[in-house]
Amino acid sequence: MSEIAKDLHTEHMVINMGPSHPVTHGTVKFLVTLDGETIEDLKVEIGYLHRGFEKMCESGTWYQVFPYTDRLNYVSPLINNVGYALAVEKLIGIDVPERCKYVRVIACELSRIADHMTNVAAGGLELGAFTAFLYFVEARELVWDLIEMLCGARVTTNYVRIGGLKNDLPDGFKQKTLEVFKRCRVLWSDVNKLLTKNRVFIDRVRDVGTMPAEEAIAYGFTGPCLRACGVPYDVRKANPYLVYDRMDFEVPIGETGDNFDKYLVRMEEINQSMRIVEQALEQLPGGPINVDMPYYRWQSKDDIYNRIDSLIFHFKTVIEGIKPPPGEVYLAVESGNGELGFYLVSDGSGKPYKCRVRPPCFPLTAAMPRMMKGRLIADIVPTFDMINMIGGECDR
Amino acid sequence: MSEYIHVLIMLVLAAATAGGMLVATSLIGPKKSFIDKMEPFECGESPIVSPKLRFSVKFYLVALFFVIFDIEAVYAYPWAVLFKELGLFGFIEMMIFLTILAIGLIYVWRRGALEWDR
Amino acid sequence: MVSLNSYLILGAMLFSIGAVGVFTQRNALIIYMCIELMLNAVNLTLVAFSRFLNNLDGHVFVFMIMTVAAAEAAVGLSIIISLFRNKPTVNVDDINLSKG
Amino acid sequence: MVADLIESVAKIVFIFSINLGFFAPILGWVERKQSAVMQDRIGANRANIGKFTIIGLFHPIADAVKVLTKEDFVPAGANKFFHTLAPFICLVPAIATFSVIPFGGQYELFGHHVNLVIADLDVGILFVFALTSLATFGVVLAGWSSRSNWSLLGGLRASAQMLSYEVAMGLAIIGIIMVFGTLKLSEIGAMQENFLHWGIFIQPLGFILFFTCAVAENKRVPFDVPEAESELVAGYFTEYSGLKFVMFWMSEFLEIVTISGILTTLFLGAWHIPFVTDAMLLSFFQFAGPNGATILAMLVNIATFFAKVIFFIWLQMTIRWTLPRFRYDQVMRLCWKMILPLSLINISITGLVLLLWIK
Amino acid sequence: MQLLMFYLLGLGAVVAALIMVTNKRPVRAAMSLIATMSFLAGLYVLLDAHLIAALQLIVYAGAIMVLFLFVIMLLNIEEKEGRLAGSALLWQMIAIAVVGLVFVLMVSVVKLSDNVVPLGEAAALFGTTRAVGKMLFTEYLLPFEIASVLLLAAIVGAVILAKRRIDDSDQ
Amino acid sequence: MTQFDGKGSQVTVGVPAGRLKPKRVRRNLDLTLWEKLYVFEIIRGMYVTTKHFALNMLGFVLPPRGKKRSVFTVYYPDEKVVLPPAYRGRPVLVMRPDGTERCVACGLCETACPGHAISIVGAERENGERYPLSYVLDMTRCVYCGFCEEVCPKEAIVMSSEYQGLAETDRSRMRYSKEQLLRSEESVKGRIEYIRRIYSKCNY
Amino acid sequence: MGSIKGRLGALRRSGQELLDSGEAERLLGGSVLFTKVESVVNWARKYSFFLYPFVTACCGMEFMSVAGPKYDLDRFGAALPRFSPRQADLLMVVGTISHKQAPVLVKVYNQMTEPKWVFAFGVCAVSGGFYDNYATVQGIDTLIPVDVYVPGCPPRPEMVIDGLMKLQEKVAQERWSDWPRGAAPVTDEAKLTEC
Amino acid sequence: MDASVTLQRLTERFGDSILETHSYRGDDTAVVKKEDIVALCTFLRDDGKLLYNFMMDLTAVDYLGREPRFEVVYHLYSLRYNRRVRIKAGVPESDCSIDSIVPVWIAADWFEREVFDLYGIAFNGHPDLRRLLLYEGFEGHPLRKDYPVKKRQPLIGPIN
Repeated sequence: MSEIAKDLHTEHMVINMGPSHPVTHGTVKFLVTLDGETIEDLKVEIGYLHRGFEKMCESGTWYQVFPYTDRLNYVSPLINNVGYALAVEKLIGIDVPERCKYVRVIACELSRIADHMTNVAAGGLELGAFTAFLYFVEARELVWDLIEMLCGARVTTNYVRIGGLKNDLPDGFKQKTLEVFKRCRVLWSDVNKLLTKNRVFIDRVRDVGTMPAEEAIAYGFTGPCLRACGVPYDVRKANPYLVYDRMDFEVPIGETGDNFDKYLVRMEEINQSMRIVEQALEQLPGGPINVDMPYYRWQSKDDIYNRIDSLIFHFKTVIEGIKPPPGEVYLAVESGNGELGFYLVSDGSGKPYKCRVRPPCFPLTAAMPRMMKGRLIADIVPTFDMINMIGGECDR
Repeated sequence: MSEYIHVLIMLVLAAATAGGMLVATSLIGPKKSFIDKMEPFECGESPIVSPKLRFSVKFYLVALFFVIFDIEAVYAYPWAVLFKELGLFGFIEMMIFLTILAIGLIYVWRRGALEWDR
Repeated sequence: MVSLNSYLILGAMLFSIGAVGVFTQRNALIIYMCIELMLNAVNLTLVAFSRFLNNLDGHVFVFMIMTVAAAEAAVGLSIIISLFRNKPTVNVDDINLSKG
Repeated sequence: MVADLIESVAKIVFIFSINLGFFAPILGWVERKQSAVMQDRIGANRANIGKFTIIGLFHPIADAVKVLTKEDFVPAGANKFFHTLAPFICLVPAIATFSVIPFGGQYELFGHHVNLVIADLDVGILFVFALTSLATFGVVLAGWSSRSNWSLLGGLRASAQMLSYEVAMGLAIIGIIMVFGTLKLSEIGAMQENFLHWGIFIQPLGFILFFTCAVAENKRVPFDVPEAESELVAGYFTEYSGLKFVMFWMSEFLEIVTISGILTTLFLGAWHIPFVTDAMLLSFFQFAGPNGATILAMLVNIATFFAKVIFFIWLQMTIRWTLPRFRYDQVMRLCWKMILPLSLINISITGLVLLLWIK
Repeated sequence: MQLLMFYLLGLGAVVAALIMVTNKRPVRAAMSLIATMSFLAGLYVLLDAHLIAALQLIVYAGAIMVLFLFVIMLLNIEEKEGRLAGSALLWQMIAIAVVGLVFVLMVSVVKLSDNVVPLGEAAALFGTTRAVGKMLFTEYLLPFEIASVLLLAAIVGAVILAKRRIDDSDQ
Repeated sequence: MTQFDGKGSQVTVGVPAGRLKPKRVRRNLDLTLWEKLYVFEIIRGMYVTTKHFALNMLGFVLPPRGKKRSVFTVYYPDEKVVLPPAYRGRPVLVMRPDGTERCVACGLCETACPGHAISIVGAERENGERYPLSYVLDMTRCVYCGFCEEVCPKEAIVMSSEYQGLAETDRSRMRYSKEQLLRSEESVKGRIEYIRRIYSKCNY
Repeated sequence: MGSIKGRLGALRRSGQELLDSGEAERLLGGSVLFTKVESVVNWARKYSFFLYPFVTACCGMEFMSVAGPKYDLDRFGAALPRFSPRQADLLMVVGTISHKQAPVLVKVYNQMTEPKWVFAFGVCAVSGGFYDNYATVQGIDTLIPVDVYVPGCPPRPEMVIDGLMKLQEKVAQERWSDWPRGAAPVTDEAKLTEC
Repeated sequence: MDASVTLQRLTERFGDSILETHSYRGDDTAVVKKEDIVALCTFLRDDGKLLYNFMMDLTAVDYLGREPRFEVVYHLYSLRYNRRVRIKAGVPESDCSIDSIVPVWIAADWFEREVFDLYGIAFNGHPDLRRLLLYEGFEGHPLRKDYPVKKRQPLIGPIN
């Protein structure tokens, strides 16, 4: 008894924070050991949204994986779509037409805008700035209108196909996009005014969750969180895929890797992404959007309706699935949270033998204890927000 | 005195309202209790420790400073009311008083008793 | 009309209750509270006298007593906390200063 | 005597009904609607009786009835008496505090002296502090008696915060008391008849400090760390359900009204219209005869007072929906290292200026 | 009216005080003491001590008792039951008897002195902030200044006592 | 465990700086006095929210041209958003003018459906034409991916723009039978044209 | 899925109630006043849902939208998220519930105070959706009684509002004797002990 | 060719333990013996010409019916040289364990736990080898090819 109570100061309180706690997004549990308000120890438990993504992929055809990728990072589903499609195309060894590449870039960047907006908005919400949250939700709603116009769904888009896209850009898309961006920029600057220079906000996020660059690399950080540490690593620049090498955009980097840097990087990336979309719309070439390989890209309905051989071939590809050659590839794209890698193994059958995702927020979440030890319990809120842990991606 | 009776009436009315609410809510409304429900909420898990632990001594220090500075404020009220009558003399008087307590504030500040994140 | 005596008797009652508490309670904190109660009883007497003698000295006294009570509570409770660190009890029988 | 009685009853009934019958329910609605319009949405507007929805004004009623029929919950192991007592202690001072705030001036009506304040106490503002200091116990008890970790943390935070800001609040108004030389709120109000003598012009720093402290004392954003839902679920009232939980809210709303009332009285010229003296008002209404003019002037004064109160309510709501919240240690640091020294400085400067002024 | 109020408040104070001394649970004791103090504030109002009544609530009920409550919760001694040793019991009995005797003595002195001073109408400014303040800042100037030194001493002492362990553990 | 010097020294990146174009977003580490004073930035924030408030209030009184009000909200059951032609609502079966379904129960949609929401029992008419004896769509499993529409060789199942009335209080009512799924050709004409266009040869 | 109703009925029979349903009918049934009170209470309840957002997955994005400016759940009086189950009326299960999450969901449901409703948001909550595998609960109605199912992956905000209005209709027809509902059917016997 | 630098350096240094190298679709791959994995990884991280400071991904593949049955796959990235490499190490079912590379890259911590959870491959020397995604008490390892997709092991409630 006296041993425990000997020192009043080191009396600890162990609290379950999560899984069903507003800050943990319902999908993670922090086991927090508190001394007063200070975090002595933090254990992270994930897996509350483990839905067996890889197992489901292995039991479906290559095409049927697309809906599952939508739900990996459900904040930016299009990037997941594109990443998976690129990986399969790399496995097969096909190159998609120019126009398709541009449209994919537009889709990716729209998705990234929505992702960062959601993230900053949620960060604001959990720090109590409800109005900033709703301004960005409003802006995101507009971006989603664009995505819906393009893909036919708001969140789970299922838009990209192996060797192409489901459909082309709709009419009037460019004009609508420019209109939407105009309003988005207004809302962006409103949020900027509400948060960026507001000392209450700065006090909350600055010097919290700092991470030295080397340590961040060792922990496997990628994306905005790594760039906030001052490392300008961006897959779009390092290994340009699609037509990112033709786009003129800057990579925002921070200095200390604290939450304020992460926030600033994300805010700036929204701007850069809007620039990219505008450039891509400007440079958009004509031409087809799908590869002319009926075996890998499901055939056009014209052929199916009119030609019996096409119809039979269609039945074969749908029922058996397309069959990429045996082999394995790893392909990384820059998703909202960082490097999203797809590692595919094909055994030459119609189903993926192995479809592994390298989730960008997985290492970020793993570094939570490192970032939180010795801080206050309230610091969990901005830190966890700014690493933007997405359950679907982290737990798969 | 009549003013205080008004206060009393107000207090009684307030108490009656609040009490009435408590009684009403305890009478109306369905009730059902079982162990799982009666456990304190902890994000859908069972609590690991009971909250009957001792908490940090910092909270005690806050209450302590509060007591001291509250007394200070209490002395300041009559002084503020009388300020114009007491004039310079009263001002100096109070400044000495405040300075001595400001020393106390600076002491606790220096001592780090006002630091919450250690 | 209430007479001075009534106030004095009330003060005496409260004082005695406090005194009894000091002797019967084993819990150092409650003993402390009893002392506060005794101080309050004295305050009541002072205010009553002041009112009946129409002299404000009593009020100033009460003012001072409050100050002292606050200072005393601050230090006294800190002492209890200090003692508690050495031995986790507030039972006055168990607190033995010589053993530390 | 009869007139006195009528006056008292009228005042009490008026304040009681305007607080509990008007402000308490309507503020929930205002908070929802105002935040909604600020955020480009519309807010509650669907509850209907028959065909009428009257811009969502039925929603507070629906909330009230629903909350009343909600299960009354006391967690196992909690001290039932204290658990029930806590919201009671929170609510009673919140209702009663308004009794010392003057909502109009003093008038001669039918030969009877009317003072539009329920209790014109000599210690006026101190009474407010006395009652708010009691409200702290409600929060401490709520956190302590719930036997939940979140409640305990929230209760501790709340109590430490309320205590700290009580001190700062007490010191922040010393300046204005020095200027007016009284604690009686009705006198302070009467002294601000001249527009340029409003407290906000005489004591701008004191105003900001007091306003900040008052918001913090009421635990509203950005100072809502004790009930910060992203940190502590619901803070000290995590384990409260139904009406008991709403009682905490009601006390919060009533405190908004009280704070606005005090701010109006101390800093914004109480019931006075800028540049309009009482005499001017009376002469303006001369057409209604002496008593009629007084009644009209009284009504105008009451309306002015409540308009100012509503302005402050609006201001507090805007702040609440604009800012993120502080971290706990920052709240405490702000109090002890910024507001407290600043209010001490404010006292010294006020003293010096006043001394020079008098000479 | 005044008589009624006196008896109500006095009864309340005594009952709450009794609850306090007979209680073994510190939180309940503290809450009862707060009640006693609030009733006493009412009594002060009856005695026209306006300022003192407000201060009673602010300082005693609002500040000192919070400190008590915090210490109770800080030390978490809710469950502790005081136990009585045999010899201690005897001593207690004796003590109670002595206290009772003293009480009877006091009451009889009061009664015998028989100065049933009726409560006159108080002066207009009696007990107001202004009057008490005037007294405090002129006649009782020295105690006022000494009070500040006392408070300083209290704050330093308390911080040293309470914070000692924190600094130790830091090193 | 790996040790770090904790200085966070610069890390060399193997991408040419001309391509990388890094941009420092953190302008200064210290706040200006203006920002330190809380109040002014708070007032600026309040200006933003008040601006929204005022504009929206004005929008109720003087609605902007072509709109009922300037608030962003759609009053849903009374007003509805305009859906783009690409929108994928719930799948429906297309009915020929004679009341029979276009579906020939080939089972492609059943195969392509990732959630296995479709189950078909095929049969043959007297004229040798295949048709689905029962066509059950389990709405509790449907994820609106649109694969059924994409693989269907007969334009028999399309994603309509319907989204209303899908909520149920009973899960058993969410398995839609053929009769509940059938829609006349007229009502889904727009969608059929849309899919003809997007899956046509020229888009490939 | 008639079994839900059956299970509820069984629960009601086994549970302790304020008034036995039959007795309530006998005492107050047919009484105009009681029906009136009932309808007033139901009216209030249906316009004042305090949500407990049990947000786990993709549907959370749409949940943000529903609460956001465009669709504004607040219009239906349901915009006040309470993260303490004691204060919430409507458990919004938004997203996939895995087997690891299931006990948490049940616990939160059990800890809610009466009256309480459950809203299954999205196909994953309704049936497990297309995650028909080792990790996912095949519909939350295998764990707790559900009042409204909203399909869609994720549902459009309009569908959610439809579902909410459906729930409002359902609430409007409830009887006083429908409450309390008690624990989730899958709760351990040990945790059900009255106390 | 820039891509093969890594494989060349590796073969020079660890000739014996490299079982096979290839660059399918431009992905440099080295299949290595599992005994040398820690030394190899340390070399990859520290060698001045390689500097693979990122451990991007760690996973396993179950080749049921092949020997060795499992393959642990590491994806590394060098920020300095902007290169990627894939290292594979076979793990037989009979001795289902491999040395942990947490001492080399701290990022491997959770990745290894995940592989342990889903494939049942033990990592020797891992500081805290517990299940990560699934709960304690889950039997079997679901990503193994012989684990049926729909085999459910719920914590509570009916299996359905």
